[in-house]
Amino acid sequence: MLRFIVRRLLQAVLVMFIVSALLFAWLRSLPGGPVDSLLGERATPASRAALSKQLGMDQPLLVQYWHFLDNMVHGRFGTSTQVQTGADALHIFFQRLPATVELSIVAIVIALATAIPLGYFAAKRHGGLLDTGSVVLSLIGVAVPVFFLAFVLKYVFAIKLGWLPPSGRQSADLDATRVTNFYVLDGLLTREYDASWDAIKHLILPAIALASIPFAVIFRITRASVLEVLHEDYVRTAESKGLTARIIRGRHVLHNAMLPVVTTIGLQVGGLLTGAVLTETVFAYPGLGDALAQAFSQRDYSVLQVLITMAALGYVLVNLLVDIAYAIIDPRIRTR
Amino acid sequence: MPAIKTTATVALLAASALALSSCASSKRNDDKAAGTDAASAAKGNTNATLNFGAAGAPATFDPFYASDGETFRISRQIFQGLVGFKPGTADVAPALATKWEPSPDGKTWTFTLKTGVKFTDGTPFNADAVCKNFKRMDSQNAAGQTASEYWLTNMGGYNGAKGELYQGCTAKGDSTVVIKISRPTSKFPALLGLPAFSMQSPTAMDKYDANGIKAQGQGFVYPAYANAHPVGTGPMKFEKYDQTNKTVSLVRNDDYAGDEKPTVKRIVFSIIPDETARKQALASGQIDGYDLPNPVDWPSLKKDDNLEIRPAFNILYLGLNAKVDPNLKDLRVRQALYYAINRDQLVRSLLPSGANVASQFIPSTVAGYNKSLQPYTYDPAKAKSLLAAAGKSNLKITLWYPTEVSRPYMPAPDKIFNAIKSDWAAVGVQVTPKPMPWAGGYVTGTQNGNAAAYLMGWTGDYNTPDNFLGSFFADPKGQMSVGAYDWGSKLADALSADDSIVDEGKRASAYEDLNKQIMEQYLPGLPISSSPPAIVFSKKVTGVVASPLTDEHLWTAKVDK
Amino acid sequence: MNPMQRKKDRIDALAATAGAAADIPDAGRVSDSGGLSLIGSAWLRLRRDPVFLIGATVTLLFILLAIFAPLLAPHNGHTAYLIKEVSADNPVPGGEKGFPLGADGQTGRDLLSRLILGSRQTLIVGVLATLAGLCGGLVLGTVAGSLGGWADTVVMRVVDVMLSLPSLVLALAVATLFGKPSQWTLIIAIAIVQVPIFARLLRGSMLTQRSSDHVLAARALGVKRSAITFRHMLPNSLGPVLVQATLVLATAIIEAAALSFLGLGNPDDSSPEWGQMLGQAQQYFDIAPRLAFWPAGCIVVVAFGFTLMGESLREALDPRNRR
Amino acid sequence: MTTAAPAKTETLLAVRDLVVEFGGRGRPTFRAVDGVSFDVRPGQTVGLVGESGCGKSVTSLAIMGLLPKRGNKVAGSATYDGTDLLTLDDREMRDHRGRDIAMIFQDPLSSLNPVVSIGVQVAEVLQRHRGMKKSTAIAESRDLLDQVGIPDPARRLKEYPHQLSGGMRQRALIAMALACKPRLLIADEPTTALDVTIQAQILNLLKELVVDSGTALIMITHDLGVVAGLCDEVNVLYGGRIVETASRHEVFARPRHPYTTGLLGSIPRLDGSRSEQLAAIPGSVADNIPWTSGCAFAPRCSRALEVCRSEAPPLEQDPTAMEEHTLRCHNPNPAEGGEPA
Repeated sequence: MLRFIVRRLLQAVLVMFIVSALLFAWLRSLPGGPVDSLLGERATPASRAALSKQLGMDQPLLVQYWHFLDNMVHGRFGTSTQVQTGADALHIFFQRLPATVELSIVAIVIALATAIPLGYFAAKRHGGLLDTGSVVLSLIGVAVPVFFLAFVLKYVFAIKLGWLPPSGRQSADLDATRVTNFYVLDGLLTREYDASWDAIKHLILPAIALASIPFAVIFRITRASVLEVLHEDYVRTAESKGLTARIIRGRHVLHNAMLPVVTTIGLQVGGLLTGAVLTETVFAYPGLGDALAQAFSQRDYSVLQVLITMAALGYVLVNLLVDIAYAIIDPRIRTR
Repeated sequence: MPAIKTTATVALLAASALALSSCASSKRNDDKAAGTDAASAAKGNTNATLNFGAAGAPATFDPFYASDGETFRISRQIFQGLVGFKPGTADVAPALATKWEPSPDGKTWTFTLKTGVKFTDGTPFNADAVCKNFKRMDSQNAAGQTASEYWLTNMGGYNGAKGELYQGCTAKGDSTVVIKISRPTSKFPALLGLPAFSMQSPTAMDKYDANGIKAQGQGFVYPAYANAHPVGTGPMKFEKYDQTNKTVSLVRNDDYAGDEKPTVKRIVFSIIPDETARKQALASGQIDGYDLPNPVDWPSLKKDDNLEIRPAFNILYLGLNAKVDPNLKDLRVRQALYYAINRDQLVRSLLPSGANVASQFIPSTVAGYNKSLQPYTYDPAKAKSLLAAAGKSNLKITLWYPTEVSRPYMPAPDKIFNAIKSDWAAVGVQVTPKPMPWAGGYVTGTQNGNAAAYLMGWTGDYNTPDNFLGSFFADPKGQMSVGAYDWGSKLADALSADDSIVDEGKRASAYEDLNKQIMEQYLPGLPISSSPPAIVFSKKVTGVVASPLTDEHLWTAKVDK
Repeated sequence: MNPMQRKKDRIDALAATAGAAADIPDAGRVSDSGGLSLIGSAWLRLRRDPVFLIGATVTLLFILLAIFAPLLAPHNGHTAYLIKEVSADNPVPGGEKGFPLGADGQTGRDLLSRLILGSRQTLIVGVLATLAGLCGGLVLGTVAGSLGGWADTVVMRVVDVMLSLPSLVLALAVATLFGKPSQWTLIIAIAIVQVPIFARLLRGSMLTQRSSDHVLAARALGVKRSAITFRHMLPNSLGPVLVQATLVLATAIIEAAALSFLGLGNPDDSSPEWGQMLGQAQQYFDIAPRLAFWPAGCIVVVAFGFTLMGESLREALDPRNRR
Repeated sequence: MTTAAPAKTETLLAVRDLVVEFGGRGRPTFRAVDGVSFDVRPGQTVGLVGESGCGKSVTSLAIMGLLPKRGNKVAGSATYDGTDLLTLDDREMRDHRGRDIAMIFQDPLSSLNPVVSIGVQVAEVLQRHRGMKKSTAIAESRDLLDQVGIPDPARRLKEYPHQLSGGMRQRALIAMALACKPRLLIADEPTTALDVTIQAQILNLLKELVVDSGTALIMITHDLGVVAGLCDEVNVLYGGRIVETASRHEVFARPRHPYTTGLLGSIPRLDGSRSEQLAAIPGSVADNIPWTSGCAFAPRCSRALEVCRSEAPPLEQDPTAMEEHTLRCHNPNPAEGGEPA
């Protein structure tokens, strides 16, 4: 197990190295560049040249790349020029991370809590009305652009009905104490329960919109997987043992059917970030996706650098964790 | 076995939560207790909070290093300059200086300061503090010189460099300050009203290393002062910047010495980058107001909310560069392009109500505006004949326009581009579109003079024609490469001569003549329109006067909640 | 094994479909009876599959609409017919005689015509992006799958990196590279996201086939490697590629909308595209929601159609279902 | 197993006219089991013999109530100890399964849950039917594994199916099946998937633990060699119907049905393959004609007459037999000895 993890980590390092090289090449071939985004329409050629020099952009490319790599390894990604001017880009990442993690967790929980039971019962009544209905629903879920779904949810539930707040993470006039920057948790820890509740209300709509992506995938995998497992001999064996329906469902069907689902959850990280860029933009939810969208549109290269690096790193790490989780629930891998 | 694992995990989580909660306790302010709220509300002195939707995060809290509107909006609530502007206008008015007097040559200015004013950290505001502020601005390190955009463009240099406008500050007693400048200019003292040149507490600046700015990576690292400890004399004090929730809160300065006392307890800026999201946040009552609503939303905002329209203090123009495209060197071609644009329709369909067709490169509220100039009319026939006369009937031109941006003078650049493109096509001018992201090369490209034709605009910093015309034409190698024309240097000289006229009346008439000359003889670019930007508040908020300079006094808001 | 294994597994599972197709005796060429029987039996299944029929009908209607759009549209898409009524107080004129859906945002162009004409551009963006992604994937996958060895390693590491980035981030990164955004930058951005997926798919199926009997037999007979690759291995991989391409068409259209929403789409809207229309409509959502709902509805229906077709094709071509 | 032919008084399981049809909902119906009747007495071992597709497994699944819930129709009765199992609802049936009637399957690897340890899989039956606590059940499971001859049972309890050898997996399955000491065990081709050497061990184990301890056994197999070693009575199935029923001795001594003779001719030797391809019988089940239009076996039968293709033969007592011996054939083998296959 340890060797397995070490080998995975080494591969992760290699992937990250390639990411850094591509990232550098990308940054240097962009039109405009950081000078532009720093100075804006009031820039003069002179001030532009001066800034260029200060940022070390007049040195040879290889030297720049060396500095780039050196800075990256030491976590020096530079300062944000637009998203939160002057703040360390890595600091912005860590500040925004809890928001997106909180949102993603809620979204994943919503997706799991709906997709797995629905997938199970759809498979159980294969070909029935529930099955057909939920398959169609999941396909429509794939076909509706996430940001449009977010828009409609917001328009209906926040603007027209006014049940939930339309944007942000917490009401601005709520004086909440920050501990971990996971707002729901913070509220519980400091016993400011109104802050927790307020944070949850802000989470619901974006989380539902975000959940639509993993929901469709998890539902379909669960359904296919349960369908396959239901035909397995060991389920028949379990039936022949006269076990209760509950035990058969949990221990024999779902436990096996969950194996592919677990790996899918790992794969959803990329999809979630894609979704987060869109939903967070619609709901002005101050997370990584919002920062990413802003950094792209305003060309905040330091922030982009951090976020892209971290997206790749996060993907690699989460999938490493998923593999470990997989090993835990699948003894065939664990005991090899 | 899985059951055991689950139990263990839950136990572990519970334990860590417990451990965390032991070191986490509520740090709430209790000054918001309901009792005080009710009591003071009854007296009419409201303790309300104004929630304002900002389009972006403030770059810094030290306005000296800033050049963006979101930063300045916050600075304007915290700081005051020596001079200010009359609410709702671009006219200079007393602020921290009660009066000022220039020497006859216009190079020495004596300011009389308001007395009894204190910075919010208790440091007294006096002549000494003013001069410390100016010395600080003038003696910036390399990074500071790049960051302090406004000082560079307005003062022209640092540390007594050649051509620098600022020449020194002398304290005479406690409440008199003498500032020397190198040449008379129309923008003095109006430029002292810019938030960038606000008076900041020398004590706080020393304590939090206000000048310790560094360039690093691809941007600047600001010192502690600029990040979290700005101290001014204004009506509001900086309270906190909750970066994870993207809110900035300011709290009332109860010792504010100005005339307009703050009527809100707090101003909270919620940063909502998406335009539609801001509108919806207002509709749902989450925020009380936001700036620069999309003109498309004006009709509905007028109905449901309190839409304050500012006087138009900007100009949208179509820049031309004869150096890039020699076809443009012929005045008839430039005129033809101008006549061919149906600006009436463009303004009506794509710009907010109240926008008008421009007749010159400055908006009508600026002194020096030539009222007698008539806008070029829409006349495709004339355009065609002019082109024919110039032998350019099959003109091809590359027109640049920005993407991923919306400016007050140009809410929808792509639509404006399309309108111009089809107008030009109607007179036989073939347009090659060149869209480019605003921050992804557009600004550099156009400002470096690489674009043959491009859409650009300008919002005035203060009320002088030089602020507009100087930015466009003073540099012969600048965006429109006026140096490429034989009249280019003459125009530059005229600009600098007119700017140095001390007498306001004479100066204004000189500029009126120059404007006429530019429009009739030179026509280096095509001014399109001026649009009034708006700021919107909910029906519950009154008392904020819209300013052409976006100098809104949010602290005067009356929030009826 | 590497961190991206799981994502790859899913792609490889699809690739195995091709491998299995190759296992059928004499399936060396598609024209052989084995290849025919797979396609033949798939067709037999599809003909009776309501899912496929619905998907195919929607797709067919969409393609017909795209082809005949200029004939069907009552007006052209770029003339500002209703510009006289557009003003600051009425930015989006509503429906009236001859213009049942009214005008689009601020420009006075006919929404219905733009919607109909938009089908063509949407199809072009979807098809070209898919084709471009397919070509990129074809080159990488063929190189990796037929050469093997270090070429395989190098190509697959690069593919891993591409897979490790969220698709939208990759697309945005590519889109920002171009100084002049246009329809083409949009297509390239979307296509690049698909490259690693097609590459893995092809490589996987080629690897399964490399050791299959008919390839070994061809090799034993002294057939050249290029001939084996192009005449034997590639044709057998077409099934899953076709399935994936159908599904990618749907995502390409949605992805185009997302990029447009984030402001990185094609700024030139003289020839409309649904994603672009939807992306631009957001600012009019409160005053004229139809500007968003119409293109959104079209996208949903078409993407749904493509997905239905792709899913039923996948099931039909899956040899495990051939009982 | 030579003695122990129990008294033919009491019946443990009586299957009468069992019919199982698949299909419906537009698809043509297929009659997999067509009027099968047989009895199992306590302690008796009954063989159901036939090629794959003859309906023997479907019969056992129907008795166990393990057929898919939809897409099939079951008629007839299967009376166990006075209750017709086919009329029981799902919950009642669950109470019988594993406690009164247990079953072991052909492929021990796929029949074991790969992600649950052997111990839990054995113990869960005990917990379910004997109300044991988990710890007691695990301890009991250890003894059960010991009984079925798994070495080092304490360690094996914690292991997973993929860690066991094929024979051991089948032993574990037998341990599960016998955990509640059922009165009837259905073994569906329990040795088919195993190596030849292991097959004998497993058969011995079954004989030892089941037959000798008085548990009734239904042995489903295509292999008359298995029958020879184990069964008291043999039912030969073809095309969903019983074509011949007799005691083991009678079947081997004087097989009357041509199909039975064919099966006898293809008893695999130790060096033979495990394939179900029966060399002695030409063609395959795919050549069957429906029973409604004649004898299903007729197309493959070397003794087929004109009447075999037009009229289905009834199941009748063989008049030449000294004991109970039923037969479904128009033209059976001559009574004395079988024709050489």
